[in-house]
Amino acid sequence: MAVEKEPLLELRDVHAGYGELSILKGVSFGVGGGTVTSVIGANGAGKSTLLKTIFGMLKVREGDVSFEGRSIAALGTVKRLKAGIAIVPQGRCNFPQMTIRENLEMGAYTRSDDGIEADLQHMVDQFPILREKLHLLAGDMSGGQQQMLEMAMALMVRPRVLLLDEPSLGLSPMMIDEVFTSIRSLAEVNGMAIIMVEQNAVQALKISDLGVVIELGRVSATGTGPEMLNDPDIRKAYLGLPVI
Amino acid sequence: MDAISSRFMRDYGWLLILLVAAALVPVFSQSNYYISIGINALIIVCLAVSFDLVVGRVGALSFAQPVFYGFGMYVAALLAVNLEMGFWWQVIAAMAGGMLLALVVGIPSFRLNLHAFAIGTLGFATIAHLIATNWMEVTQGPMCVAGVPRATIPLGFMEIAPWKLPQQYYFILTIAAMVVVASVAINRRKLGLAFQAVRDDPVLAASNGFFPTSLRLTAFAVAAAFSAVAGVFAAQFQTVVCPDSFSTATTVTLLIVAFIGGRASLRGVLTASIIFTVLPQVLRIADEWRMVIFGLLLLVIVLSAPDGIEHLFQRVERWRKGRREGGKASGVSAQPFAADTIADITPLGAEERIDGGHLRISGLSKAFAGVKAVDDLSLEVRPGELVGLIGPNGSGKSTTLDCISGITKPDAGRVELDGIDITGMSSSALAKRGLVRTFQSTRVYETLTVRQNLAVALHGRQSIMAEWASYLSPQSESRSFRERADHLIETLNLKHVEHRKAGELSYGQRKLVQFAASVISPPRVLLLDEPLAGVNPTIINLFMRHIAANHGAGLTIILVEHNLGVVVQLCERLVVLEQGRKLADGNPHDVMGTPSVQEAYLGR
Amino acid sequence: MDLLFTQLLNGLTAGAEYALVAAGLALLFGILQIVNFAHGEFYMLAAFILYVLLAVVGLPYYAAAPLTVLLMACAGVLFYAIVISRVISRPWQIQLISTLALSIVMINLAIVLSGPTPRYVESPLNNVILDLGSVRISAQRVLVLLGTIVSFAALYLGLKYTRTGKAMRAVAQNREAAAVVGIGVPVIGLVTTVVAASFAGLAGALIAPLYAVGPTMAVLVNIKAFAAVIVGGFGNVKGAIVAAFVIGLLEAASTTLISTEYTDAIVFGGMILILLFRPNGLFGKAVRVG
Amino acid sequence: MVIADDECTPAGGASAFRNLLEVQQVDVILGSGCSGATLGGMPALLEGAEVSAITYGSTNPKITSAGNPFMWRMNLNDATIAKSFSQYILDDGVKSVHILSVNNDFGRGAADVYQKSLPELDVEVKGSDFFTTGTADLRSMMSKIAQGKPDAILFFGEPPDCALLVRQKRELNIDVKLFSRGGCYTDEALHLMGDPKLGNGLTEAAYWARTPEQPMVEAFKATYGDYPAYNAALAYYAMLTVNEAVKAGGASREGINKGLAEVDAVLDIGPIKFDETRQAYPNLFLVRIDDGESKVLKTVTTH
Repeated sequence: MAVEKEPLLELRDVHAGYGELSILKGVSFGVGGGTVTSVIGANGAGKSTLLKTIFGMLKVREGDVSFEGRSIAALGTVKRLKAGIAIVPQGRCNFPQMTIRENLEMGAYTRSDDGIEADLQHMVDQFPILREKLHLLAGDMSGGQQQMLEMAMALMVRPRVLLLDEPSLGLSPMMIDEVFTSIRSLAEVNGMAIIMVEQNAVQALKISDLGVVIELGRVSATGTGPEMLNDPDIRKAYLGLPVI
Repeated sequence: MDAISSRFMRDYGWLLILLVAAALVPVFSQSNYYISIGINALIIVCLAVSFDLVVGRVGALSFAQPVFYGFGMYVAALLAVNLEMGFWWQVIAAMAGGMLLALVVGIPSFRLNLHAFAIGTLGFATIAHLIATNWMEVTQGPMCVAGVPRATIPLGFMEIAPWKLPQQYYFILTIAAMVVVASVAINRRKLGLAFQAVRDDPVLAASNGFFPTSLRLTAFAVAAAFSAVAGVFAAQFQTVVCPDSFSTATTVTLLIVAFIGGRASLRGVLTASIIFTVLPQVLRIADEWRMVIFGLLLLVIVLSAPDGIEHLFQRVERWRKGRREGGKASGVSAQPFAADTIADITPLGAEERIDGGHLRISGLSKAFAGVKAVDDLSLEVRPGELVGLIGPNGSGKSTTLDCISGITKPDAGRVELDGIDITGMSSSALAKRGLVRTFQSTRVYETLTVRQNLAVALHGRQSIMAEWASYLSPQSESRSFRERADHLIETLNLKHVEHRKAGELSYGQRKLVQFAASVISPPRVLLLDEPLAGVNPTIINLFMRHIAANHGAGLTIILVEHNLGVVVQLCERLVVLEQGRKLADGNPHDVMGTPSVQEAYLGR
Repeated sequence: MDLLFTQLLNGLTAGAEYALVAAGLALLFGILQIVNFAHGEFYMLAAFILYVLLAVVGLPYYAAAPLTVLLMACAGVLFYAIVISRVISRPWQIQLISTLALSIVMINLAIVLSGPTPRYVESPLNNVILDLGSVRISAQRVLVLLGTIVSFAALYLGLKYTRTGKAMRAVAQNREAAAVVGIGVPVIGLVTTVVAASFAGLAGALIAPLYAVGPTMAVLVNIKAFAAVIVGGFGNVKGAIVAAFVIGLLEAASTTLISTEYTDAIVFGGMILILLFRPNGLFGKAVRVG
Repeated sequence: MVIADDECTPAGGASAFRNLLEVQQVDVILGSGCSGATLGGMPALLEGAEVSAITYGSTNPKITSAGNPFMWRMNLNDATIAKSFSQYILDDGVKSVHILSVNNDFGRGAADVYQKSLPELDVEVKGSDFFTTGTADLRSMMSKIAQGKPDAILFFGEPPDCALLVRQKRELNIDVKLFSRGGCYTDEALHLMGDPKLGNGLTEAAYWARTPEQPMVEAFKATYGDYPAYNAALAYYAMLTVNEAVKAGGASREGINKGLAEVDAVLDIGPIKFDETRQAYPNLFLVRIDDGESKVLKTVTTH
């Protein structure tokens, strides 16, 4: 779990929101390659907004987001994708009337190199459940399988930073274990920085290098996974666990 | 007394001012031209307000509104010319006939989904126009019914003879004012909330016990009656009725007025009605460029103020309020929440003991596109039982709930509630019988506040008689509702957002609202579809206490949930599904120990 | 028997015209979920462009027709820049009013600039009448039929196999997901608008010589095209073409067998019936609720 | 001179009339050309302005039968035309006709009259079909009509509809005589036929056609570069009629109305003298398309 000195992605005093609504009011933290970060907080604290802001779906109103040392606050989503930031948002985010194969190809939409087919094969190796259904429509698959597909689609751009919004939502326990295992290995093997928002905070923190607590649009605490899991205040307020 | 009158002025003051201003028009202008423009504007007001009732309030784009207007015109013209019938008969025939016609058009049209509804009503409008054009014997077709007399209006103690335009003007003004007041009244009563609920989410409304089609038909029929009455007056005013009197031009004006006004906004619609009837007349100075400029202005208005006139009003209001309060910003971010500070969770007045329903499912099957989602499933849930329904993704849990709650019709099998066959009953009817569900995809009424979400849910759950009897009562909260709502809102950490629109809330907060709405009125059977997914762990504890409390009060509950810790802790019985079939059924300990369950579900 | 064949052919050729007009509507509706009330006026504009190229500039028909399509593609760019780009993520009410306003402007501008009386456009194929034994048909109508089939085949293949076509389908199916994989929704909006306008151009170039060019030439055709788009399955391009032919045949059948005055009533009655039995249209997919 | 748009609807006619009367303060209204708009506007004349309106194109019989003392009609009514035209059709050797008509007050009104006047002369009416103006494709209707094998089609409709009829008749190779009302002989219709010779043999009964007896026609062409459309020509003669009325009664509103009752002039289109229903009876023009050109067969006096 070596953390690079220079963070891969860094947020400095980020403000963002919708219309007249201000959601993020100064969020700062940095993540390095090969690490998993869990963002936790109450419902409505601004966690999803944070991911959308990093991906560029929402404008940074104040502060700065930098990637590999350069500011990306002014870039649009397409440029950020090409730079290597991908997202799997909450809710269904695939093309229901296309086959799995087409969906994966669409995942690589911003790429024009000839490594796409190889990566596609690599994906189905990594997510074997997709292999047998390559020619079925995405909309006909179960929720968990679609969740896998969406993660695979995001990986098709070979991201350096992967943003996951509630990857375990609605999954059965077996699937959750599988998803968390893949997340950990993606970070370790591919050297990605993964930032995920999870309500299933205990399990998420167990595989995380860094935990970030968002409260009222600001970072109220950070720490390593184990630190978080043992912090009595966090256990009580966010994890729903008894205080040791 | 003072408080009441000041509230009245706040709510209706602007309407009164508008009414007085409108009443003064003929005093300042004796010109028949300007008065006739005023009459046209008032007729459009009547039509636009009724159009808004259908399009804005219940959210169904209807192209049939001019049909009812034309129907009213023809009824008045034909009754007056052929049968020499008096004014009140014309009004009664137009209203009754208009409502009947609305049912004839509405019953098939509302079976269509909302896009198709637009084309369906367009079809009916075309058919109506063709009948007016071609049924020569009655309507005289394109030859028009001419010479419609301006009727005298007997009021019992006196007769009014509005044969001159200013008198006509005041007459139509009275009608327009009545239509507007009726619309305001509907909006401020419980009926208005129910309309809004049906517009926001008909599926949720049905599962709350409303019959969305009946409500839509009600709005449609009331709007038809308004329009038909406007037609009676228009016939008297124009004295000639032709098939083209209710053609596309009327529809275009109505669309513009309703959408530029801002949906379901009375003041927006009124303002737009006046602007868009006066504007084409003002543009007469432009001669042949008139309609070009009209179109261009319209385009500029839409593109520069796309949120409509209502939005401008709101901005002005916010600006004024902001000046008063010195600009207090607000956010929706949630407070961290200490669950153990909540002392007591009671299900809706703890003294009540609920008589839980007895659910028996036998041989249930349902396939989508050839894939069996539920396959010959039989399951009995005894009164007061809390059953956990678990299984891998895609194993048919949600489909089973859909089949039980009347959202989907099963292909085969039978569902019984307390010995009565409820297979294929609508979710509205089932909700009335006390069978309530929540949705995995989380449904709330997005434009209603959290409290209103709860109030609507409570309203729909009453018996049909009580539901319809109380539609015209004000929206004020009853004491028993306030107690229950306060308790739920307090204990689900929703206090700080209780007056926010549900559409502004985060995913997890919506889950909480949805749950609160499902238990605001004690159900007998409660089906919970992944209520905990995406909910903060601290809230999960609360949720568990809520579920346990409801269970303790005697409810029959089926809980679909992936959070095994919760399920095992709460449920006395677990049912595991796989590929639409029952894999295991028994107490949690035994079920979790079954090797096949471990393999299929837990992956250990 | 003769009458049957004649009316069958009449129905088919009328259907082809509806289909050509419906194509652009279906594209904008299916991919961008925008109901374009001005689409009929685009067809009218194309017909006027053809008229100007033929009668004023003096080009031969075979040069003027493709040029019309090209110019309409440019008009599509303008349309996107002025209207569509501003309303693309607005509620449908705003989209509807903005295109309605554009339609009012275009019709009335045409009336002011060219007068309400229509004009004749000459195509050399107009006066070539093909005698097929029991039925006769003008070569221009055959061209319309062929143009419909070829352009629809091209559209279908383009949507199915090209990168841009796939991106268009992606935007149609899930706009948020499209943004997430890096499809520039504005670019796809532009492409879709241009293709839709080009189809209006093709419709104008092929159909106008059969009739006359005038400000209100599109009104009646457009209503039928709308019905076709809805009944075909809410923007499903394949469905729209089938529904357009159904409407054409239904009209011919009703004219022959039932009543000329009530033909439109029968057509719309039929549409309502179809929608009652297939609520998502002929080719629409049922969407699960729960 | 002021122009007001009547939108061709009753409501539009009413507001256009009131605008002219009260805002523009005109002394006489020429129009409307649309029956619906005329009917809608007529009541406004009774609201005290005492202004007269002269229509030269509205055919609806209710315009004169309403008894409105300010509403005058210069164009012939259908009954008068039908008397002469039906006789002409019979004399042309026609035993049966099928009526194909635009579905508006003009077409419906005309069809109504000929459905009575032709059988009186023992000409069989095999059927009547009505189409919406602007319907592009008349082939289905014509295919059906051809099946009944009438000697002639009697067509009521505007020039563009007529041009389509002629072109599609050729496309379907339907060989029947054509008689028409509504503008088949106009330059507009001939132009829209593409090849004007397609119209050869068609006979139309018209309110107005170009004849050498009308010096206005050539003068108009010299000024504007084109021959006048028939409604423009009729508006010109309506203007002359107003002039006659002013001479008789003076230039005031009241004077024009009184003067119109006294007009007894012979204009280039025939005598203008209003009867007690305020209807005038100018000449009827029978026009035939011959070798791609409209030629006036004869002008018929009607009163």
